[in-house]
Amino acid sequence: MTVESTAARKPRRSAGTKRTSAGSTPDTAGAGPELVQLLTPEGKRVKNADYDKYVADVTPDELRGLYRDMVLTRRFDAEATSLQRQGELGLWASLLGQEAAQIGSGRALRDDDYVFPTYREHGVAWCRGVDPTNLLGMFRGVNNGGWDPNSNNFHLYTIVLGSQTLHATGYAMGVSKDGADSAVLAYFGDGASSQGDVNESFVFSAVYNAPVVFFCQNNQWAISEPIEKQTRVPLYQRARGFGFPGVRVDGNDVLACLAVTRAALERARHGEGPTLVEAFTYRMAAHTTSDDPTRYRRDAEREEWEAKDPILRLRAYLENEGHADAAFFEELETESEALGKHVREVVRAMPVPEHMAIFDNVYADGHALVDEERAQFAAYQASFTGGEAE
Amino acid sequence: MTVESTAARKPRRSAGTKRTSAGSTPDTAGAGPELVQLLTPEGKRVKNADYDKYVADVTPDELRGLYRDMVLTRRFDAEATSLQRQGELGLWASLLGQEAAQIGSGRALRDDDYVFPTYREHGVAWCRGVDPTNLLGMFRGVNNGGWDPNSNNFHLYTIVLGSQTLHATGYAMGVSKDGADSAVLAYFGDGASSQGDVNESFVFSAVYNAPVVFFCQNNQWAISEPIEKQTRVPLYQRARGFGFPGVRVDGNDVLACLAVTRAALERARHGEGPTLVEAFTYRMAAHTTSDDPTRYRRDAEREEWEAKDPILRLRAYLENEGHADAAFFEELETESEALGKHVREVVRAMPVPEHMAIFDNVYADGHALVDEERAQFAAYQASFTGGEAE
Amino acid sequence: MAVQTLPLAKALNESLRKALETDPKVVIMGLDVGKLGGVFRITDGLQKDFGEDRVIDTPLAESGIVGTAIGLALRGYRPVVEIQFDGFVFPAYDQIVTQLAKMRARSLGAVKVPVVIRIPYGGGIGAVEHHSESPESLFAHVAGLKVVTPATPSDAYWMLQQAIQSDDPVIFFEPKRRYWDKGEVDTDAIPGELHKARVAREGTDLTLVAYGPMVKTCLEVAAAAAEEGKSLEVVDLRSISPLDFDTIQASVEKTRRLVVVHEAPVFFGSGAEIAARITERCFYHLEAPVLRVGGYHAPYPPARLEEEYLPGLDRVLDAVDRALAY
Amino acid sequence: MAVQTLPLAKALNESLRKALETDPKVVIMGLDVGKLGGVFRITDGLQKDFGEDRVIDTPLAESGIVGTAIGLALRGYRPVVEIQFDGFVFPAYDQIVTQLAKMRARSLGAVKVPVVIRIPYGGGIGAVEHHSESPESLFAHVAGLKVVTPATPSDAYWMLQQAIQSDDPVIFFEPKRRYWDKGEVDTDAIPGELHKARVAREGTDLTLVAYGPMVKTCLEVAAAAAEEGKSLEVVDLRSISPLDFDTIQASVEKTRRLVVVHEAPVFFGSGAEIAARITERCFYHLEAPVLRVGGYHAPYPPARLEEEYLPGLDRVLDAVDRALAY
Ligand SMILES: Cc1ncc(C[n+]2csc(CCOP(=O)(O)OP(=O)(O)O)c2C)c(N)n1
Ligand SMILES: Cc1ncc(C[n+]2csc(CCOP(=O)(O)OP(=O)(O)O)c2C)c(N)n1
Ligand SMILES: [Mg+2]
Ligand SMILES: [Mg+2]
Repeated sequence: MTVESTAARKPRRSAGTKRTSAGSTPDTAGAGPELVQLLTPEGKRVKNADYDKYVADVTPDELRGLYRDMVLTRRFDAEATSLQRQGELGLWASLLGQEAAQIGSGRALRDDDYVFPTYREHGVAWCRGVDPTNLLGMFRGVNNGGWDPNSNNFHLYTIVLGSQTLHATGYAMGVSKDGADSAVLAYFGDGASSQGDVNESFVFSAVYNAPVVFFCQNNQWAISEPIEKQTRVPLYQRARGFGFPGVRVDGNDVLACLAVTRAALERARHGEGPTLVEAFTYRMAAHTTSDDPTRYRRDAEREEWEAKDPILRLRAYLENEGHADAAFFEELETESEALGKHVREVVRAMPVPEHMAIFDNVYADGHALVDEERAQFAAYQASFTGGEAE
Repeated sequence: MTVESTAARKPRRSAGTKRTSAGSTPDTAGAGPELVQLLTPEGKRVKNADYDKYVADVTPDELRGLYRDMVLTRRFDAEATSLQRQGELGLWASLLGQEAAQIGSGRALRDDDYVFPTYREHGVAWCRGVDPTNLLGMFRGVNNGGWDPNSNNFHLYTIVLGSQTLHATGYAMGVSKDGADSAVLAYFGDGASSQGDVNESFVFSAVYNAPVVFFCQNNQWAISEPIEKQTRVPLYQRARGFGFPGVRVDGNDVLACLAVTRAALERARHGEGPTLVEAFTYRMAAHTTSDDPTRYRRDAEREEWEAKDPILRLRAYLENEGHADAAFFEELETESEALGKHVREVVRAMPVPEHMAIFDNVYADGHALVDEERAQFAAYQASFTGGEAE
Repeated sequence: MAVQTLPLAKALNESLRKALETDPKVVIMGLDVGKLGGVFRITDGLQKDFGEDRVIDTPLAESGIVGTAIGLALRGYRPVVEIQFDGFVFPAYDQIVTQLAKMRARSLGAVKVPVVIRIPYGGGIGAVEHHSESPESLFAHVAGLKVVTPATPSDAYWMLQQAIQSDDPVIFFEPKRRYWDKGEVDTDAIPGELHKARVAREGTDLTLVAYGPMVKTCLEVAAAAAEEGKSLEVVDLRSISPLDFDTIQASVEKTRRLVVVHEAPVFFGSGAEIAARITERCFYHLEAPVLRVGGYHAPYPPARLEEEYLPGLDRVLDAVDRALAY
Repeated sequence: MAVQTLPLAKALNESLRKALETDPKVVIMGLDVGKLGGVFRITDGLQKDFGEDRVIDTPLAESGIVGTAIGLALRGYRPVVEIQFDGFVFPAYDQIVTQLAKMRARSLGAVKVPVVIRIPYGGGIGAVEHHSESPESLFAHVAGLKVVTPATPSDAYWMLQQAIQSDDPVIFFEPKRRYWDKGEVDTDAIPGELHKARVAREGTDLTLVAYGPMVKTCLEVAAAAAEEGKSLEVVDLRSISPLDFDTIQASVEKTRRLVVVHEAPVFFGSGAEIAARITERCFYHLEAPVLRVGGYHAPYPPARLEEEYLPGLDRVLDAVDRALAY
């Protein structure tokens, strides 16, 4: 019996796939009925028989909290972008547009859960309580990851695409071995979904029934490559073939992201194994500050997505429901300004590490060659008058 | 909407999966209704609305041909195994039990199609017209692949598991570019299905809609590891999540393998892209002559599968239908003996390559270091009296 | 207009364009090589002019890129693969080492796999982790591969032509921090041999051997040393596998002192192979041991420390002084 | 019974057993390590005694094995990974080089990743392609990894204990053709340092440096040379990263001549690093250049040619004679 993909489209022989407009290829675009959505772009709450129960307990206070998280995250992100423009950072990877996906999933976590991010999960880091200025160290070039992953159960940013999904799976295998009921949340992008490592993590997590949730932010672009270069069916469907469920959620709907991630984490905790969540969203900014999206995508596409903005959507809901008043929004604006100021100040004061730091932490138990090179380096530096190097 | 795997089973938290008997885990064992079968183990022809048409043209003569292919392949294989026992080969990877999967798929090919095998496709090589004694070179240790892939459109054996699925995909992309209507057939095993490369080949072939058929011989074991260590759902289902069809065929039914592979190759030729065929079969022998399966699997399992023998099955059908008489079977026996004798003789006479062959074909355009080392080696060898090396 | 002044990046772009024009079997594959023109714009404009069938944006999987390139090569194509940054070649390492490098020998010469893998490499651009590495040793050790790296726009142009024309797999390392350096490129000149080193500056007191990004640094060192009355010869290797030991030997027989400079870590780096073999060849000529200047045995540091990690003028001069002091 | 005579393979098996007994965080992962006990039976009986939770048959994907081992290590486990054969480590190379090696430095020392990767390596067993390689250089060049290889059953036992106890990632190369060689193992003895070389035989005329499978070969060479009146010292390195240059230097200052022997290709091999550094350290002591004997710059040949490819008694003696002739 032949199993046809649920959304097969007429395939073509040519290697080239032309993308004319977002949403024009129905099978990878997100409009289908499979999309879990609890808040419409206009901020209307829609019922969902499967997922309402996962957010039934969310109080207005918590809703305002989610809103605050998204606003502050966006503010932090904007500040980082502008610090990059001012030369304070070498690079910045903006999360603009992905706040709901990150805050919704991040707020679904328990303290004892563990997160393996990519390089763009500033919102998740925020939810984990990682000091946002810590995220800037690697972008400023003063370190390659400036926090202790175990302080907040938030692993270091991983740049080699997909690698972290295997670490997450192994960590989750360890959680099982320990008999704990924590869960692990692994982030990756639509581009990274093509990597062997991501698919191997699906194999391992399924075979060991590991308590891991894979959270794919399909922001529809991998630098200049549209999602059609990675898959011809919706990504959430990938999971089924590995033997676990996949679900597509509106990645600009913070409530839906919270609900779907909670459900998946619960499955994991209860020994029901992995889930793949595909958060259908959009990268509103350039890939990084080094990127020039005008070379490969239309402004119109971005505009379409502006109408689906995750923050405006929740604001509309809060206002419609009378859950937030003007004072709330004003206070938040003040808090936001203060955060921006704080970030600027901390970054500008960030010390350049000692030169000798090159030799630190290469090994835990030491290494003769590192010791030798450290000594040579010290002697070399001392050979300059005043001890200053080239 | 959550997409449940079609055959989810109650997952367990523990990393250990106990395998008590073949067929006890309904979702990876092959008995389900999804299995394409045209000949029962007893040799009865069963109707199949989807696939009958692909073998409607098979004449009794061709059926006898398939039978002959399987018998001679098995004989060749047995001869190789015994040559290994006699010390003439360093190793042998037997295909015992997989004759139908290989002959059925191999005979579905056109001359201009191209095959990328693993290290066990002796039956496919036979179909391609590769001199079987050529297959023995690498197992005798006189070369690493002793045939010109382009003579028979049969690539070299590939040992690093899964690598060849990407070569096949790339080759198929080239076929598309050339505007040819050839197809490519890539073999791999149940174990190899876990490799990143195999999954990446699914990504690439889907995105480029490449004319490639993936033929997975699920012989249920990867050395000592049962299929449950690779997947918890049937392997053919993997394809769907990548956007192309998967089909499970009775790998011990040569007619079904022929039909299913023909259908898949036809899709490829017509620009409909890749297909994954999972041939559900069984590795009757040890993994290789170095392996000791008594350490990890029960004799009873093997016995169950003996009842499904691919050769006996076709023989029963031929006899039931009156398509073959005693003379046919006798002649085949004689031919079989002759093949065995030929293989023995050729192998024993296989020359050990010249020592200098070490330096041959490392590069197409030469390399100064290789030239230097070759010269040094020659001088060194010449330094011994009579020119004989250590 | 055969002679033009071009930045190294543009010379590569022109070279690719010429290859696409000349040989219909040449295809370019990689991440973002299409509309974006690659993150360094080396493939800028090529997809527009040659189409999506010849300049191919691939799924995001390096093993898949190289593996399918091998398949295309087996079908008769000449794929030129772009790896986005040095640190991202490793997912493809298995395909490169076990398949690409060995397939010709495995087939006893029956097949060829003319795949070029272009890798922007090296540091000095203030990048984040994995974007500044020099992994050439890890390819040079592997038989079946050729490893080259240009130092000038002219070499970039010609060496890439030759690499694409070669029937062997070539790992083509591009000195990314020199992409914007300009030089004259004569697209009609008859090129030298791909694997032959070049004496970039003549001298008598000591030989500096370098390649890729460090050639410029060594030329600056030689200029600085000249002011102090020291005459340094600078050899630009161009090729790391094979290494042109004859040219190095000829230089060292003249200067009697050798310092090898590269960005890659010294330990098990190119300098080790050069030191070992030149010491064997020139044992009675050398007045000093061959000294090596390169990266430390530590992960490439964060950008704000890279100037300390990379061989710079002073560190090379220090080694020169030490060698001369013997 | 602290002292036993064991084959090297069994010494490793006992060492793993002891590690599983001593530290509940030790887990063994790999292909066929369970019921089969691994293709070389190094894990024989361990799953039976310690269960499927501690001795884990994994899906067939090396990147997955190493990647999940890293995750387990981050959770506090000490995974000991078996790679089935040398040639199959490459799919895991990216995880090893970009993640395992760099994670501690990346975290500024906040995390440790104590993963041991056991790799049966080297030739001489008449195997098919990819089963006889010596890729140690490809790991030694990478900062953050330690690379060791025992030559005797006793070292196999102790070095594996120490590797598992180390908080650093260790690539543990096992000389597969010596698996069946027997030797005394004292499981109570106080072990030496993991990264300290051992003088396996004293001599005065020339130093042979070797490791893993070549130590036995060099001891045979020394015995043969002794009959000709030449006194060779044999140094067993044990560790390739770090390299114990002090022990080599001390030996060379005495013997004034050095030959390095390994199975791996000479080009960019360990011998290059040793030659370069020892020449620098012992420039005025050396009477001859450091000579290297190893594999050729060619893919590992088919089994019937491996005796010609591998350094054997005569080839090493030839190098010894050449070194002594200076
Ligand atoms: C193995 C690897 N190859 C290439 C890159 C370079 N690179 C960095 S981000 C990126 C695109 C990633 O796209 P996606 O996974 O969709 O994540 P997004 O950036 O959209 O969040 C690429 C190609 C990398 N980091 N790692
Ligand atoms: C990358 C890699 N890892 C390990 C091996 C060793 N090995 C050879 S065959 C085999 C089992 C393969 O199982 P499967 O894919 O099911 O094919 P089968 O042998 O059953 O035909 C293993 C582990 C290998 N050849 N390549
Ligand atoms: Mg993306
Ligand atoms: Mg199998």
